[in-house]
Amino acid sequence: MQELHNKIKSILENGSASLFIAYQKSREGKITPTFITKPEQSQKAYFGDDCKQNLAVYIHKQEVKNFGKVGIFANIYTLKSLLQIYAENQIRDDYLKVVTINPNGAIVEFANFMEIENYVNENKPAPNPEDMERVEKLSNLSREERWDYWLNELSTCIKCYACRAACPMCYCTKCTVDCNQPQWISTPSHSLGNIEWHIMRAMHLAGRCVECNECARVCPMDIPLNLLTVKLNDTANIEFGQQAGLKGELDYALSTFKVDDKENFIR
Amino acid sequence: MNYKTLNTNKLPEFFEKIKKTGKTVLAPRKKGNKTFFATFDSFDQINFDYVQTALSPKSVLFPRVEELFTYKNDDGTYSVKEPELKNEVVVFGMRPCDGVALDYLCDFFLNENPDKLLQDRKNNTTFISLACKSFDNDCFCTSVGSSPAETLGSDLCFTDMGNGSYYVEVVTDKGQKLVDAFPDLFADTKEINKVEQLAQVPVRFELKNLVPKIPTVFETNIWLDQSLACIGCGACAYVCPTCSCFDVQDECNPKAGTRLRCWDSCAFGQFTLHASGHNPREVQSNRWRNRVMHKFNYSVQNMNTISCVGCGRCIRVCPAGMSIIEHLISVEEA
Amino acid sequence: MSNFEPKIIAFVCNWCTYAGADLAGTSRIKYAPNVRIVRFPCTGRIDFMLLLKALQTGADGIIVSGCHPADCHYTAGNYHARRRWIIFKSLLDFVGFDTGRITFSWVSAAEGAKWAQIVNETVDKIRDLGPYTDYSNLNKLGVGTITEVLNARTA
Amino acid sequence: MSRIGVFICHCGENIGGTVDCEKVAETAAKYPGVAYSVDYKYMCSDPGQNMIKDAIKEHKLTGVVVAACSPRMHEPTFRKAVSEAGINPFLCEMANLREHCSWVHLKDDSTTEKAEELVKVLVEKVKRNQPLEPIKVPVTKTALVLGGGIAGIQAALDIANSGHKVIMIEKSPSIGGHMSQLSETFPTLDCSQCILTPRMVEVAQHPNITLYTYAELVGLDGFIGNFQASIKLKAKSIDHDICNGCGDCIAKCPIKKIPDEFNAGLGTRTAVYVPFPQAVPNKPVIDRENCTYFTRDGKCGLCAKVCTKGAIDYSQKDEIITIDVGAVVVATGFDIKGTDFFPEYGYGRYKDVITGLQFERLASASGPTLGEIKRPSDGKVPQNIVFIACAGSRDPAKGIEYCSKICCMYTAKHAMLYKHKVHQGKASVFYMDIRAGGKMYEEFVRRAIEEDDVNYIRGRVSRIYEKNGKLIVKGVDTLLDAYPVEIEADMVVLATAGIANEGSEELAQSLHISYDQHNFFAEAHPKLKPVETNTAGIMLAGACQSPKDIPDSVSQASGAAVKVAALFSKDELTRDPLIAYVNRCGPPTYSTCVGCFLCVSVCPYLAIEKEQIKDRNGNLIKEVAKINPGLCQGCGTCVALCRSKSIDIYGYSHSQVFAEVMALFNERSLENV
Repeated sequence: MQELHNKIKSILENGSASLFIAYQKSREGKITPTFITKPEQSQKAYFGDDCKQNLAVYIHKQEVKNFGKVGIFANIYTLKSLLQIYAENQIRDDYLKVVTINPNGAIVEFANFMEIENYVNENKPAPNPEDMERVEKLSNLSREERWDYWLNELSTCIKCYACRAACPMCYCTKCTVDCNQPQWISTPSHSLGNIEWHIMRAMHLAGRCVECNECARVCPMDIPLNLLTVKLNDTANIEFGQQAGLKGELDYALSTFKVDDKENFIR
Repeated sequence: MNYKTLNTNKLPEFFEKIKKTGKTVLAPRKKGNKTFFATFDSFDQINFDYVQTALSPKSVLFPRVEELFTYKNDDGTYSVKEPELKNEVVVFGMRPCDGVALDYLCDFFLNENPDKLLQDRKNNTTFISLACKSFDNDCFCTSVGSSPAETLGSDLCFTDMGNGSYYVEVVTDKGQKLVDAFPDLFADTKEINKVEQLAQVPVRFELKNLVPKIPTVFETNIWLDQSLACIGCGACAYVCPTCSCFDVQDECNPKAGTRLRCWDSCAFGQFTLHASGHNPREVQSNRWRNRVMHKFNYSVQNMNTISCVGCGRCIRVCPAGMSIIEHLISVEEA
Repeated sequence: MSNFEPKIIAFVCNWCTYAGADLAGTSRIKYAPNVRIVRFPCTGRIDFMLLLKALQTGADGIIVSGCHPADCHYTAGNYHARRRWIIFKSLLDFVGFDTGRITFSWVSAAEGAKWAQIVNETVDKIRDLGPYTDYSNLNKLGVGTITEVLNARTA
Repeated sequence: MSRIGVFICHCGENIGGTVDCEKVAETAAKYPGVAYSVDYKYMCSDPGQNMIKDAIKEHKLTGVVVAACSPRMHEPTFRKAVSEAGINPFLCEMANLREHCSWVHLKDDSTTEKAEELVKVLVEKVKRNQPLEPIKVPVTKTALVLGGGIAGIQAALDIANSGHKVIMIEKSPSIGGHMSQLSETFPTLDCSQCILTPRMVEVAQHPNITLYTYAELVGLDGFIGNFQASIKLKAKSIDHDICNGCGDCIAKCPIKKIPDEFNAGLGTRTAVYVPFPQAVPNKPVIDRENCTYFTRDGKCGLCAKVCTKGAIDYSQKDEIITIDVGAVVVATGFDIKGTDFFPEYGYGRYKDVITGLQFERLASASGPTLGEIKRPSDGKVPQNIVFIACAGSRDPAKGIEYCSKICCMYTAKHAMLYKHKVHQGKASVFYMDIRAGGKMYEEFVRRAIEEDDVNYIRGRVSRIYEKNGKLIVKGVDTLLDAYPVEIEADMVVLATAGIANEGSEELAQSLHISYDQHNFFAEAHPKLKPVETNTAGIMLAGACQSPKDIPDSVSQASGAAVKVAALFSKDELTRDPLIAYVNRCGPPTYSTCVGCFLCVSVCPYLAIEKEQIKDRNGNLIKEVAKINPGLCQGCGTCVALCRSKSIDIYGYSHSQVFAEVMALFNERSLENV
């Protein structure tokens, strides 16, 4: 931890960032993000396996951008997210200082996204077996059972859009749900509006989701939203061999094609 | 106020009898790890093991989506239909803090220009609170002038006395009517000191210091410091029992349409966004300041009360772990 | 149910399937009148949300049809569409939509007979399946209700 | 509020016989926004069109739906009619009641009901139509011709002769291409250079043609009518303005052992060289890769010493020039597989196994043997020669599954030329099929077989190996029941496959044109657009598209030239405005585009660019997508991909297609609201 504190301190001192985003732990043991602007606050930073929140989401925030150069402490999913949003032209290389702790407990500071790409590919997290099992279990149900399952799960959705807000890949200036000419998505949180929203969200994340599971973690109604994106990521991987968050150059299943893509469902 | 007792094992019978009169009973039910107010088929579906429900009973009076009216176009002839709300409802198991919130909410919607739908729902609904025996780190009702013993806003307040009976405070006429409908279930009693049966929620900040302090820090950086973590979702507002902002949506096709009232949240980037593209609350810290100012200043100015009841829901759901308690303490200390 | 006539919406590209349907017309090939064609420049233009909207307004079946691979007027729109449908279909299946009600096809400008056959087969199939109300009924659920829906028919 | 006019055409009995047109018109009159609705026998007739025009004026219509035949039939007719009545032509839509309804269904209520719904859909669409103007793009009337072979020469001359400027670039020091290397041409056996060189000179002297030899295209930006070509002029090391082409430098150059490209490696050349005596321009260049002045730090310098004009300039540098052009003709030609491609024929180890192109040089009067057929190894005249057709071609196992098209003919020619020069010699040809489609082609092959006594053996050669100074050619004769054939040959000529040039993939990418799996450039349509590419304004000529003989190359070049001339016949291009665009709005958002640029790679036309939005002080506010209206063809793939709906498309806009879909079937959803 001391090494991390020193690293943050030196980054803030040498001017490579004027804000450093990291985790902190409260006395009650609650993990929250912390925004360090002064070198002497560096000891606030904490890191452990309990640091789940995907801090990459803050990179899009205007008030964070206002700080200019920003440093960020990234867990592996945050790294994947940063790589993906870098590929999607949302980050300037020279405006971000990224730091992580490798599996041996050593601090790693990345000079550029090429290094992040190499690191992420060497330390690629395995798919969450629990999620894969749930997806598998749902897939094995009858169609009607799946429909009932999702209808029931989505019935408590209050459209707070925490799933959207917490996702580093949801950074649109204006979300489709906010388009009202025409009104693509029914905005009320009734059954139709909820299912439309979640289908659209999943479609927009297919092949882009880094599987950090933030959407499910932040859902105040505990809806397992990540299963939708995990399922589509799985489809993108199986059908097109594409995985998000592993490349600094754009690699997106839906913006490219192969002449011999699957076609057995087309008459 | 009248006081009654109800044998705890008579509760199922109480609900069955209410249902027989044609009323709908909503009680706490578990879905996953969360507890919701919902209808139930059998008593054992009811969950009694919860500190707080995921959503407040606000949604019974002010649903997250409600129809204001529908219209039809029959070849150029338009007809409008307003909803008729006749369904009578009994809500069981809300916490006393939620009662305080309902009182505020009704004050907000029914003073001056009463909202007909909300008025109808209020008239048709009886709220039974169940006083808290437990609390968690996020509960702070005692800091905002309330407590687990509060009865304001409840029609009936139940306290489990730990002796096989509920102590029932009959707070309103509506509550009285419900009790009177089943005289064989309820026994008369005198006022009892229930406090030692209840959760002892610690006081975290001094409201009387805080309220005058808040407007003085309006122009400071404190809001940015507090809200840098905010990711701009609407969870806090949607779980809040007093948040009353809404948005009106029309859903229509050339032949028919419906006008809906939906919850809105001050945390959204589109909140108060003008058609011109200008937003007076341009960044998240402005919106966060508005939220806190609304709860602890504007509603004091406009309605002579703060509009936070200390239920702690916003803290529990915040994806970024923001705590209104900590933020209010930091304002108090500023 | 015996009087049930399926409502089918067809999303077709302008250059192949629309022209193929024209050819079915000029060839006077008869097919079921249940289908309504909406014209798009290319299958690449077809937004997946439109399929949902069609089900919402009460379509019992959907046909999505464009140029055969390598025939796209715009060279690649159909290839992009194909990928989009693979993903979208996977999602709809996972959520429990009846994706058997969506027919994807390639119908060229020369395949008037194939167009008629696709329509007829789709109509027959949907007629057997009956009206699709799972999704269009959602319009009603939830609005104005005062409780959370807890069916507890969970997996 | 919309005031839509609906015009239902009976098309005689074609629609009226099946659909109750009167009822459709009555129903349509009740749709919200419909101000006028009428049915008529023939809407496309003069009275029908006048009816529409009158109604537009009388009822102040803001949009028109003509429910009649397919829009592919009469959309232009009705759009013209409405514009004559003073409203924008794009405010007229057609409902297809004939091809899509009356002709394919029986006379029935359900057919009329369908007709009503088709009209309803189009009414909802046309309410949301926007007035549009055709896109006008100015045209730069200069053509860029890439490649100075016969195809490029023909295209350049045709364009130049129709009065337009041409820039021709050629990567080697002289134009002429493969044709200049050929000895005689089939089926007439006229001398290749004799017919080609006058054309080469014409190019050099044509006032409308600017020729850059020793030059390469490094990039092409822009779009039809408005390309910007970046061209690298490689340093020739000789000032061609001063050089008089005397050749003294060549004579003195000590580096004489460089394999000669023009002679397909059969001869040698010097480091300062003119590729061949008839080269255009006929002035040398210095090959810096082989000249010791460049490879050994300024050693030598002999040429500079002998040049009386002082034209040698070792300090010359490669230069990049940018030229505005309106159209491009790609005529970069082809290459052939070398003998080293064939393991069974010795991987190019046997000197006397040569390619057809090498044989051309041997047979050519200007070649290394001055036209005598002498074998490379020892200069002896081969007495027994074997030609192998389809060497590489039509061989899916080797990955060249196509037919190289020209080999049958030139192999017959080679055999014939050999027999004409070595009367007593024996010539055999191994072939799979003889493909001699073409004027006088079949007769030519028959002449080789019958008059010149060339031994045609139908079968493939399995192996060639050397034995006692002979090349043993082992094959089979499939016409003799796969009877093994073994020939002791003195020389073997492989008709190796014609293949795409090295680097053609990169060239296609820099031109933004498609190419096939063999890296030949792809035409826009295999039948109806054989000279266009799918990038408007770029044409193909000659063997860069697929192997071709001279007449085919020349025909295609003239075709390409006509396409260019037609393009240049107007000062402006007009195009249908049904194209995509990225939204723009006021500050502080400027555009809802968030600049993820996922759309860039879905665009088949590379029409999506990045645009920087800056404040008055030049500080970057945001980077957003911008669609180049000159390039966009309106497929709308980007529109459906854009997550935030920041891209829309005229004619098939979000609000239009959404309204069309929502207009259908909503009776059922009515019950639900």
